[in-house]
Amino acid sequence: MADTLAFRFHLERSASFTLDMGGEVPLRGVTAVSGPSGSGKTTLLRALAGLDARTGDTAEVRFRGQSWDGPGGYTPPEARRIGFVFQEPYLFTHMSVEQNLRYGAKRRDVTAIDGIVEALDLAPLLPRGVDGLSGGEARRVALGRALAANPQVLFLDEPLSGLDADRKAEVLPYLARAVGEAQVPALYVTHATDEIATLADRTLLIDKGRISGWRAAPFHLIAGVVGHEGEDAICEILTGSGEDAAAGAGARLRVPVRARMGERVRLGVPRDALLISVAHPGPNSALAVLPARIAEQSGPAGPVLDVFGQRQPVATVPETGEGGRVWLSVLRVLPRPERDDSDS
Amino acid sequence: MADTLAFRFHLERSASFTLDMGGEVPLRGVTAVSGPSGSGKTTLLRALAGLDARTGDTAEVRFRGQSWDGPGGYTPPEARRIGFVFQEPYLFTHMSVEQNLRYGAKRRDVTAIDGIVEALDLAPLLPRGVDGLSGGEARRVALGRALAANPQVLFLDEPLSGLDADRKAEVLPYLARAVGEAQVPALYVTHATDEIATLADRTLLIDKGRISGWRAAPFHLIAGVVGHEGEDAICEILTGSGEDAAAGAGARLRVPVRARMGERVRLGVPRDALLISVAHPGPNSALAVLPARIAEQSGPAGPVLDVFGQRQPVATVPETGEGGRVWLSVLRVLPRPERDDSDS
Amino acid sequence: MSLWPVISLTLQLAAITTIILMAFAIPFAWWLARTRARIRPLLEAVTSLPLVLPPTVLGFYLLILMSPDSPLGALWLSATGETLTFSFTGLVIASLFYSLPFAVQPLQTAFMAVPQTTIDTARTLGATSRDAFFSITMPLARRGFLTAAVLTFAHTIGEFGVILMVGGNIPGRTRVISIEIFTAVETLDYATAHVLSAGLLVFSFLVLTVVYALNRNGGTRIG
Amino acid sequence: MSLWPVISLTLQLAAITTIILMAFAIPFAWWLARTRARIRPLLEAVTSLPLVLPPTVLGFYLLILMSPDSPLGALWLSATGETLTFSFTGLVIASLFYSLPFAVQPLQTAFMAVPQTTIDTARTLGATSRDAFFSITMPLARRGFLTAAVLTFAHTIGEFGVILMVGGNIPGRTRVISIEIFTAVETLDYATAHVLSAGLLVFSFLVLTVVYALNRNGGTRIG
Amino acid sequence: GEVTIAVASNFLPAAELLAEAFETETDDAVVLTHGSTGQIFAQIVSGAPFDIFLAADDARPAELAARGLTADVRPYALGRLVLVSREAVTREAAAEMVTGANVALADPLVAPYGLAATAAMEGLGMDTATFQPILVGNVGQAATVFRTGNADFAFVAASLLERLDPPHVLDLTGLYPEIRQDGTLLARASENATAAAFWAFLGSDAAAEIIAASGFDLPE
Ligand SMILES: Nc1ncnc2c1ncn2[C@@H]1O[C@H](COP(=O)(O)OP(=O)(O)OP(=O)(O)O)[C@@H](O)[C@H]1O
Ligand SMILES: Nc1ncnc2c1ncn2[C@@H]1O[C@H](COP(=O)(O)OP(=O)(O)OP(=O)(O)O)[C@@H](O)[C@H]1O
Ligand code: MOO
Ligand SMILES: [Mg+2]
Ligand SMILES: [Mg+2]
Repeated sequence: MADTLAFRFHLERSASFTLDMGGEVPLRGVTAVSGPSGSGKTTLLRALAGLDARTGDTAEVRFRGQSWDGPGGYTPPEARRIGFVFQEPYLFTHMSVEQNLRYGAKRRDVTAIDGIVEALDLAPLLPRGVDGLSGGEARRVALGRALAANPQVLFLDEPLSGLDADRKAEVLPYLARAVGEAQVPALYVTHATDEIATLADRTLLIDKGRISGWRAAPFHLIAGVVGHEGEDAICEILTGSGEDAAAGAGARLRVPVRARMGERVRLGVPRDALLISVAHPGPNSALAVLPARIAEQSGPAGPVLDVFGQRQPVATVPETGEGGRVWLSVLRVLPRPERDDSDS
Repeated sequence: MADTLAFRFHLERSASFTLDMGGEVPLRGVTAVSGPSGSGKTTLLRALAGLDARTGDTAEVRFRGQSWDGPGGYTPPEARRIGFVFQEPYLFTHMSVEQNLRYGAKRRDVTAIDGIVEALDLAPLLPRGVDGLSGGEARRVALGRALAANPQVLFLDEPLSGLDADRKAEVLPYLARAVGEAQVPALYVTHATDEIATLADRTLLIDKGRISGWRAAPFHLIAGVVGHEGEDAICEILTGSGEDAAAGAGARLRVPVRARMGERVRLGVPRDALLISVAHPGPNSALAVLPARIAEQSGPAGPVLDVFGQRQPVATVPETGEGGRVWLSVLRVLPRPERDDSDS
Repeated sequence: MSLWPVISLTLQLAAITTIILMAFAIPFAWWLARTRARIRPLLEAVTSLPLVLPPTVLGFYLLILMSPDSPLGALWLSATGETLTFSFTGLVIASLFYSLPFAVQPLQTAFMAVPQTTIDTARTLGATSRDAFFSITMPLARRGFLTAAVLTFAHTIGEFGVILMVGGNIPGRTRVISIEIFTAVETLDYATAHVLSAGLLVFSFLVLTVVYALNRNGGTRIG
Repeated sequence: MSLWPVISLTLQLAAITTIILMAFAIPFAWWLARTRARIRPLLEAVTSLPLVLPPTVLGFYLLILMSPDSPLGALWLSATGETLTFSFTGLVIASLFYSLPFAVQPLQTAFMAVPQTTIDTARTLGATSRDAFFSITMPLARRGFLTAAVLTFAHTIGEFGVILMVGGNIPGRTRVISIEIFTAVETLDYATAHVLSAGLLVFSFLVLTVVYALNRNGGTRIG
Repeated sequence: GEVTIAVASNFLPAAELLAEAFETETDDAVVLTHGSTGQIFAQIVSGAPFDIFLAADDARPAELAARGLTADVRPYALGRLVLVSREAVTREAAAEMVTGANVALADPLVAPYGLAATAAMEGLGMDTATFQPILVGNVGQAATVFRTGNADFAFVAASLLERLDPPHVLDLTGLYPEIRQDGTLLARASENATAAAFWAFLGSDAAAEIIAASGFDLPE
């Protein structure tokens, strides 16, 4: 029984748009779904959830070997246990915020929603009606409502758009924990490169209703928490990856993340926040300057760097000989607490 | 007659939220409005537009000396000529995309909407109904509809959220041109630091219904277009600012922006994309390495750098003596074509 | 017996009643849908009241209200030289009363479903509140308009208790088709009753089908 | 003359009619609101037809339809030993017919205004389509439920033409308050007519006001 | 026992008195239902559970007899038509006064009193071909129209005079053909002893007295 979500669709939505794709998404971590506006991301998620079937559509969906749609049998949307956060909040206007949050929970026999309420800072909103909620408040409620329903997989359609930077910085690690610790895999539609850098284990690229490619996880480093300073954690880059990771050569970063001592943290480095120098750049304002090595000048998926034994893709590398030494100035990292069997 | 939008509000929205503020916004360029979710940004814009007045509310609004609300007289929303892009698209579901676009235009005697259609890439959507539109498509239509109504001021509530990076990169300069060339000032609510870096001439900070501060334009450099390479423009940083700007010390950048030769371009540099080194960092992957000088180690609004005579604020500077030389590695710039009388 | 005057009168009555009632009910229902006034439930209740009185009884009270002895009737008499009762005008007034709930309530329901935010958007795009009502609210609430108009029109065609009482079955002036069918049934002229009823049904069915079919392609957004 | 049996019968008839009609109209209106079937405008038209026939005439045809000589009436007679006409059951059936449009149309209007996306959201949260109907659609469409129930209930109380024809005005069995008032007017017993009408109006007004006031705090989202 | 009697509306007040008298005399119960003659006819044809039908004309009972639905048919009263008015009116002046004024009468097509009224109008010298009166459903409605001030004249049944209490009444005896109100004992009541008893009581002197006092003439 493959631990995947396999699908094949042919959905004619209009004369100019047909969703026509097949694929298999591993049910581990976060699969980002990316593509231009109107490329079919929302259509794909809705189809996987079993919404909007029409005559003429053909669909086949298998979740962990169980048939959700197609010749193998049909599972109605409510039985698929998907936590779906739509692009718009779609709150239930006849209910209070708390009733909204409990709607799915009640139906899946979940009683404790305190963790979610706290993580999304929803407590002051609970008794209110949803009518006067601000844009960001409504989005957080929608996110909390989906998470509270104890899903076995998350479908998130731009769940953090409309949230301010501080709020995002709070919610992202929470989502990462949900995906990591509770082992709930996610399909995550987003246009924000930060969110992909933080969360994505892989990216599914869509264009004009077809799959246009897959991309591996963007540049990130695995580190271990070795101390705390105020609200932040002190992380040390691990050497190598996987179970046998050893501590890096003393490279430490101060990272704004709540994590336990010894816990592993994935530090995503957005493309714009990584400067590669041929010589040591000297003292500068970067978070850290790390030694690295060019592992592949031009691999099949572009150049690859080796940082303390962790091999990571980058967009371009400066001209040096193969195996040449480079220095990485890391201007910003996006932390994601990692589950222990992580393979990334 | 002050060229400002002056206001004073006391609006009780609920037991826990009151918008209670007064201020004056210059009607030049873009005033970003920023603050946590639920701080009152949307409430402020709606109040300025004259929507939702209730008994008990007090309001006074003057636009370029003309009374919009308060003892000096009342101007109804439709007569204020505001181009309002709401947080949600709120398209007219009984109309086609084209009818939506023309709704405001017709009422303000605008007949040509081709420029907007082209800039927002709306042509393929025109004959469609709005029901099947994707999230990003709907937002573009909402933006186009507001722009087509020939506004004298723009109120934009997260107008680009939900747009993919490529699309954003297309729309941002268009907005910048609208604000710059057509001289339409804007109030621009956004959580995206990129958008602030690109567009904002100043930022109004809001918290819990009150004004919590003002911030000057974030780090940016004024450059002139000296050539083209493919789709990109080659920009040269100007020395000093204002009318008498002279060419910089040969510092040139290749920037993805459509601009005419000789035109001035403002290059926003996001905080994360600026690395300050004490020594020359050597060859690296940055877009450009620029010499700079620490003009103020700790001014009233934080440290200030001097780059080719342009003084710009930064978050922190490394430890060197006063007037110390530093080097800036610029990893990314966000271009905005500039009107010629720019004062920034 | 030529039926044409009867049919023409019936259609005129139904059409005029529907037009006048919609003209009144539209602003009234709109106000009811948006107001936060305390008095709203009272007015909503009053609006439904014409329903609970049997038509003949409603007709009886309208007779009293519109009689030449009453202020209203006297005014009308002195102004026009005719009595209000047993005139076409009297019929219209009576029809307005008994069809009021069918016009107001579906409109109110439909208006309540039009989001204020959409109207606000139209205002910022240069529409006066009046313009926004016609260009936004009305089309969005059109299912309610349809329901209100159909119920009012059909009910005016079918009602005869009030009409007979207030109008008095005067050929060319107040004799409508429902009374004609009623007469046929009462006089055991079942053949005529069947023909007239079948004709009315078929005609109404065709008109209604066309009306609903035209409305079909629009319909409130459901996706 | 004790009025209690008459009042009690009236309320029973109105209540039972409303309950049965809502039970039928809710799924039917829901289906009409969502279907894309070609037949929809036809069914919508048929639903409105009971309105265009005068009540007495509608009663006449129902009398024929339900008489012991008809298949339906004969079946009922052999099953229960009683005739369908001139029985309470017959009244209920007749009331169902003539109040049908008032139940279906406001419900359909309200259902059409409930966004499919909201229902989809409920489905992904674990609600079956049935559960979503009760927990989401019904509360969101409650203004339509209110309108449908009020119009049906009130109209059943006020109608008497059909009832008189099909029920035969038998005390304790088919005599309802509207007939009682009608009789009073017809026999010039105006004092009784005034008292009964006033009582009915005041009672209805109070009930309706309470119903509307209770509904007030909810109301479809308007902002 | 119990008897169900369907009564034409114009006879209802009299029927109530008869029922009262019968009930005190016999211990049996009388259930009265009323409506227009045409409506009751249609109901009887459709199997209405009526034992006796007191019609406002002789046509419907005859039609029922022709269909074999009756056990017995006979006249029980003769209707009396009067003209009520606000100002005193004589037979001689009637034509002039009434023509052009608001006159209410029951629709002759539906109601026997209406037919009689048409005859009376001709007898009074009015031109019914050109003159347009107000036609309503039955004499009760004609009376209501007069009473509420909406008509200056109305042709009504004498049986309504007590309740109507009009300012002026013009007797029209002899100006209209006899308004024969036939009653019938329905075939379905053949087993009902109470029905038979009431049918007999209707022909008694006691009943005749009540009928006459109610504003009807008595058949021979
Ligand atoms: N009608 C109302 N009733 C009750 N509370 C309201 C109402 N309107 C606004 N509020 C509250 O006022 C606060 C400000 O709302 P507003 O929409 O202005 O926030 P915002 O700054 O735009 O936030 P966001 O970035 O999330 O859109 C919120 O806490 C909101 O819940
Ligand atoms: N019911 C429909 N009728 C017509 N066209 C439709 C329908 N549903 C979707 N489409 C079209 O299909 C395309 C894909 O839409 P979809 O919502 O999946 O895009 P998306 O990738 O989610 O885009 P975005 O990032 O803007 O949300 C769009 O061009 C849209 O207009
Ligand atoms: O009893 Mo009638 O129908 O008024 O002649
Ligand atoms: Mg989408
Ligand atoms: Mg907001």
